Amino acid sequence: MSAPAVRRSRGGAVARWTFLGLLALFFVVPQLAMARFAFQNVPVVMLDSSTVLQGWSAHRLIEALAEPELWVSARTSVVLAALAIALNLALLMPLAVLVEVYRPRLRPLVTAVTLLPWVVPPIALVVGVAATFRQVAPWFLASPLSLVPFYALWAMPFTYRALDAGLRAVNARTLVEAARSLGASLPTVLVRVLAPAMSAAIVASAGLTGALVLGEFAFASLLLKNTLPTYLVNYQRGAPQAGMALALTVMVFTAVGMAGVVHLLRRRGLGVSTVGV
Amino acid sequence: MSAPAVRRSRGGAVARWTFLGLLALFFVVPQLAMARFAFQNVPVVMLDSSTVLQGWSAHRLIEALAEPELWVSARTSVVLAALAIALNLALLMPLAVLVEVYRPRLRPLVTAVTLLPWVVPPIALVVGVAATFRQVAPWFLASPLSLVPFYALWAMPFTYRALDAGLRAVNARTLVEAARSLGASLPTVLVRVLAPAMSAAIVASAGLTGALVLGEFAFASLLLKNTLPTYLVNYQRGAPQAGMALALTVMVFTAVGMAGVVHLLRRRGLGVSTVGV
Amino acid sequence: MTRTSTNQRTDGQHNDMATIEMIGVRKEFGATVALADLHLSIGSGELVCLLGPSGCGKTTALRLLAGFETPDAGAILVDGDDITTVPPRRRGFGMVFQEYSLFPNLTARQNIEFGLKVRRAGKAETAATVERLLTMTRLEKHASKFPHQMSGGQKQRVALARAIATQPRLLLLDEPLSALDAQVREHLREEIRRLQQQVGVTTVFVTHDQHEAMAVADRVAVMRDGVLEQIDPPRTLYSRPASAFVAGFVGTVNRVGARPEPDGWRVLGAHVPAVGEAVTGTAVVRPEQLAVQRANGTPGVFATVTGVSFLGALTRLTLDHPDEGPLVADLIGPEADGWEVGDRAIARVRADAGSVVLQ
Amino acid sequence: MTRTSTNQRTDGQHNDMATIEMIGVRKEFGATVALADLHLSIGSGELVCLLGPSGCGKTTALRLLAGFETPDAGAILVDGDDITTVPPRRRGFGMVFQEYSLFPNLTARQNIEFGLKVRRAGKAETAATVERLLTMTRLEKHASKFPHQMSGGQKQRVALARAIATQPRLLLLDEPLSALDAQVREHLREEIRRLQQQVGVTTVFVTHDQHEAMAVADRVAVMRDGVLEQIDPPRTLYSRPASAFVAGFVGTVNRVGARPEPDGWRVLGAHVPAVGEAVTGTAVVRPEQLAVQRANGTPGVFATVTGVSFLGALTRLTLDHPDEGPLVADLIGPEADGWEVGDRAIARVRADAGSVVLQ
Repeated sequence: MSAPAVRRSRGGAVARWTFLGLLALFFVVPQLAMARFAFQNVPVVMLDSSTVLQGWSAHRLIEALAEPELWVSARTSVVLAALAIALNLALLMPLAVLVEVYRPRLRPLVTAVTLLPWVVPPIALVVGVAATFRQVAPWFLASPLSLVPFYALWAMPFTYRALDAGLRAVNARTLVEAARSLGASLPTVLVRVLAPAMSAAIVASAGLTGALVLGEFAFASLLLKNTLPTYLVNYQRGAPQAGMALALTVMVFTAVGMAGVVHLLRRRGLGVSTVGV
Repeated sequence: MSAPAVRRSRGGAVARWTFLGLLALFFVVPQLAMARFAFQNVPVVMLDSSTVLQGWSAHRLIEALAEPELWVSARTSVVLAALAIALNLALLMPLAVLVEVYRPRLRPLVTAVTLLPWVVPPIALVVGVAATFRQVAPWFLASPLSLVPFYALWAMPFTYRALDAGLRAVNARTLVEAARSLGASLPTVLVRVLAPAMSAAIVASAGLTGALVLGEFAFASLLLKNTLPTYLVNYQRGAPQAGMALALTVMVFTAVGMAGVVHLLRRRGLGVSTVGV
Repeated sequence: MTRTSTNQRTDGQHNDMATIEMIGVRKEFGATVALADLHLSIGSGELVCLLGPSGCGKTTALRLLAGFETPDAGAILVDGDDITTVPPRRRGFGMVFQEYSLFPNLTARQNIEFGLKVRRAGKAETAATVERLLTMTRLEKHASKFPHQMSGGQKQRVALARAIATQPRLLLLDEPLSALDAQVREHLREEIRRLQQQVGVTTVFVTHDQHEAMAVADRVAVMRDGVLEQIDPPRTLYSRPASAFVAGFVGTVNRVGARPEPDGWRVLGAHVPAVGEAVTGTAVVRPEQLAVQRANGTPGVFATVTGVSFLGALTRLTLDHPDEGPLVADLIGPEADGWEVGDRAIARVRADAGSVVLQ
Repeated sequence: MTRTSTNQRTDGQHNDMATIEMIGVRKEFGATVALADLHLSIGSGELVCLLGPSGCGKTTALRLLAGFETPDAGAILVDGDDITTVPPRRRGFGMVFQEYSLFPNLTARQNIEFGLKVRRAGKAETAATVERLLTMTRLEKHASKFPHQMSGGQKQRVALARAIATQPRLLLLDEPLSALDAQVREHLREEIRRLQQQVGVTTVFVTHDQHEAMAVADRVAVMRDGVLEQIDPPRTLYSRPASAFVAGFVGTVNRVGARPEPDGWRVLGAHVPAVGEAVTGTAVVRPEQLAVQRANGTPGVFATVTGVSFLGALTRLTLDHPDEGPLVADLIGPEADGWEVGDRAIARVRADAGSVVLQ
């Protein structure tokens, strides 16, 4: 019996990898351009292929990090993110459990409603609410914390979807029924069964809410609050290259942070990719 | 055999409906407040419970609709939305099919990468790219159409997820293999099998991309383009109540349009709720 | 068509276990009547299978027993106490689900302990119970594994141990074997039966698989469109089905013409005793009640062999009979050898076949 | 352990159909060897089942045949032509999948037409073929229904019709019945077998259900861990399994001690002829090869009945034997009546049991 060498058809594979390569370029080229602009100590007009390796330096970043206002606005953003996460989980975790386990018929309605903050132009919301409150209850808008409800609402479509996908991935309805038939009360079910089973989804939704808040500009700008993104925009006006260095750094930090969390969860067998994120 | 009347336990149900009711208030009250502010011909300080039914009028809306600039910026936004949808579908539909059908192992990677536009602060992207191009290739930012790649990138996480969920919901891999074993070429598979089977997901993802673009403020504002949202913000500064009326109208139109599309698809047996949207 | 049977096992072996009664239970979901008017009574220590095609109401009946649904009318009694509105966690029933329902963050041992810990059982007692159950379900080696490290069959064994750990008054099994491979399925159904008899717990087992139901149940309740068609021990159900639906559902049947004769009936050219009422002049003949002989030049009416299936102990012939249409016969031992598609054969009801069922 | 059999059906009935050969086929996924070195040859018009537990490589073998995967080594020949690298759409094979794979936007008729339209078959020819297939699969009444309006069994019948509409040289069935209810499953497997014989198409049928495989196949290929353990007709597989794994997988077996005697072996107190090599001094005895009698005061070694399962035509006793451990016996007819758990019994190999298999 002869076992002839296998001739694989390579044409399809080449086409596929080419496509993927082009897509990757679409992502990488702008990032590289930005990195060169920010970190190369070369006049902008000379940034071409011949100068790719010249004059890389972090001095602009160090300058930017020395600004005390940066840290004030960063602190505001972090507090806002934490509060938005807490508010969202407190509201949406019970809602998702309720819909998934007890009232599956409400699912299409709730899914549609939680999508609204992205479907209705968010700008209309800010404009409207800001204008109303400025007239009716100006004290409400005085604190930067007034951004929290907006952020919670804005992140809701994602948070809800991540939680909902998590519940379905762990087969929450059956888990809850199993726990109830074993004599567990509702708090026991939530704390000892659902929360640990869904930790990946909870972390993922919290992480995404945080990332969204840390990058949000429109609300903060319109309501005249100093957050990290508004600071970045202002700072960049005066120092384009240092601002860019700062922006890139924030970007890399957020991405690395998210990747780290995902990796930790994977190692504990809690795949985040299964929760629809 | 006696069949005693059933005594249902109502306590749990009451608690659940109360919770849902409170959530509904959280959504409805701000909207109502905005509607009153915009459409009641009553001084703002008198907008309390005693004046709920007084002086409703659409005259501010009619005024606002008479502005020619509104229609110019609206047209820009619609064009941008259409182009962003086209670009996104052209890039992501093949990518989603490729990953789902041919390279399922790439799924986690692609899922993570397509999420980046939301995880990295989008503001960093705008700031960075804008600054770079302003120096390197100023012609690129001259046209409002320069917003299209940003919008495509920004809407990508959602578009990709909707397409991916649609592919999984219709069991795309099996459909493609069935079609191939029946002798269909790749174009036939895409056009005659996948596209019709996934029409719900495609429409949903296009609709959401459109809605996002029609409501986007930060990019347009930072790149100094006149789109519907930037027009709304400017107009509202001079005429808060008319601006609010306009904003609410846009909101209602977008929501009704989306609901209509979803409803049409449902009637054709193509449930959008199954595509994870 | 509903027949309720109130015969309960009286062997006195399981007096500490519960008797269950469902009285006139009705449940609707929107416009769908899931259960019309169910009367069911289950003796203490008995294993009753609810058997039927999808949508027959068997799972609804189980969920009503578990307390996950509330009936629209009727009552559910345990040892005479009305538990119709008692919430699931206070019923003290054990349940095993079709989907894997182990808590993913707990090991096999921790899963089994869960119910005991929730009830604040003593530490020593808990440990002893868990060890005993691990041994009974042959899971000793897997006690420290997490669900994602176990096979489907192992997971369902843990789920079973978890369900009986709290010494439930009633054990509810909702298609516990449906997600498993055929080989594992057959093995585990024997194990469930053995465990159930060992523990002596009253059990309701929902399945769509007639073989499964017949193999494990003391009595099988055949359901259809929300109505109980018949509840009887497997043997009775098989030999004296109450309706054509039951006859067809609990096994393969041949429907052939029957003519009255003195002291019996003429069916396929043989004189046979019969049970049931001859409403349609049709007899229901089981495949194993047919004898098939080669038509070696014999005169008579011949059937043609259209298929030969090897079923292990049995060989199944499908035949095409000029008068009666398609027939199925199960042959055993030497009788079964050498048949080929296209052979001509004489099919008769066996002399020792016993009664056939008339309709 | 691999045995390849090259005996092909020589009844000459299906000369227009294809013979298939897989020669030294190997396939790895990352570090996993899905198929080690598969040699398999399938005669024209034959129906071969690939049988084995999950992960045994049977689905990989099917997907290699279909062209959805490319082997790492080896070749696949159809009628002697090497098609190893031919893409699926040019192979001209029909395939039915485990998941419902109908095109959701097309009716049953349009689904069946799909392959013909893609191949630009003539209008009249297409219409005639589709009508014939709708009749053959008894789908006339459902021709205009969309997939979401059909039951699982109907969907798989449409999928089957669609797969054979283009007159494929080879029909590939990937667990086509796994998603269906038990009742439908048994019915449809007969229908598949009937259709396959009617059309005469060479067929490879993948399943994890030994009953299914034994009932429909001309030959069954038992696979394990990427290796073909045995390929033989069901009857041979059952009576002469090549390994303990095969014996256990294609049916229930008892493993009991065997002592050599002149002209045979002593197994469970009876003298029996035997096949196989006695490596371990163990005989493999099928449940139906055991006779069980009541121990009414007879002296001797008694087994205790630990379970009675009603399997329709057969009744299965599980016994606990003091020397041999647990035993399973299948009884038929009057022998099967009246057993209760706890009865004492004598278990012997039947006089007419034929050979037992030694290991």
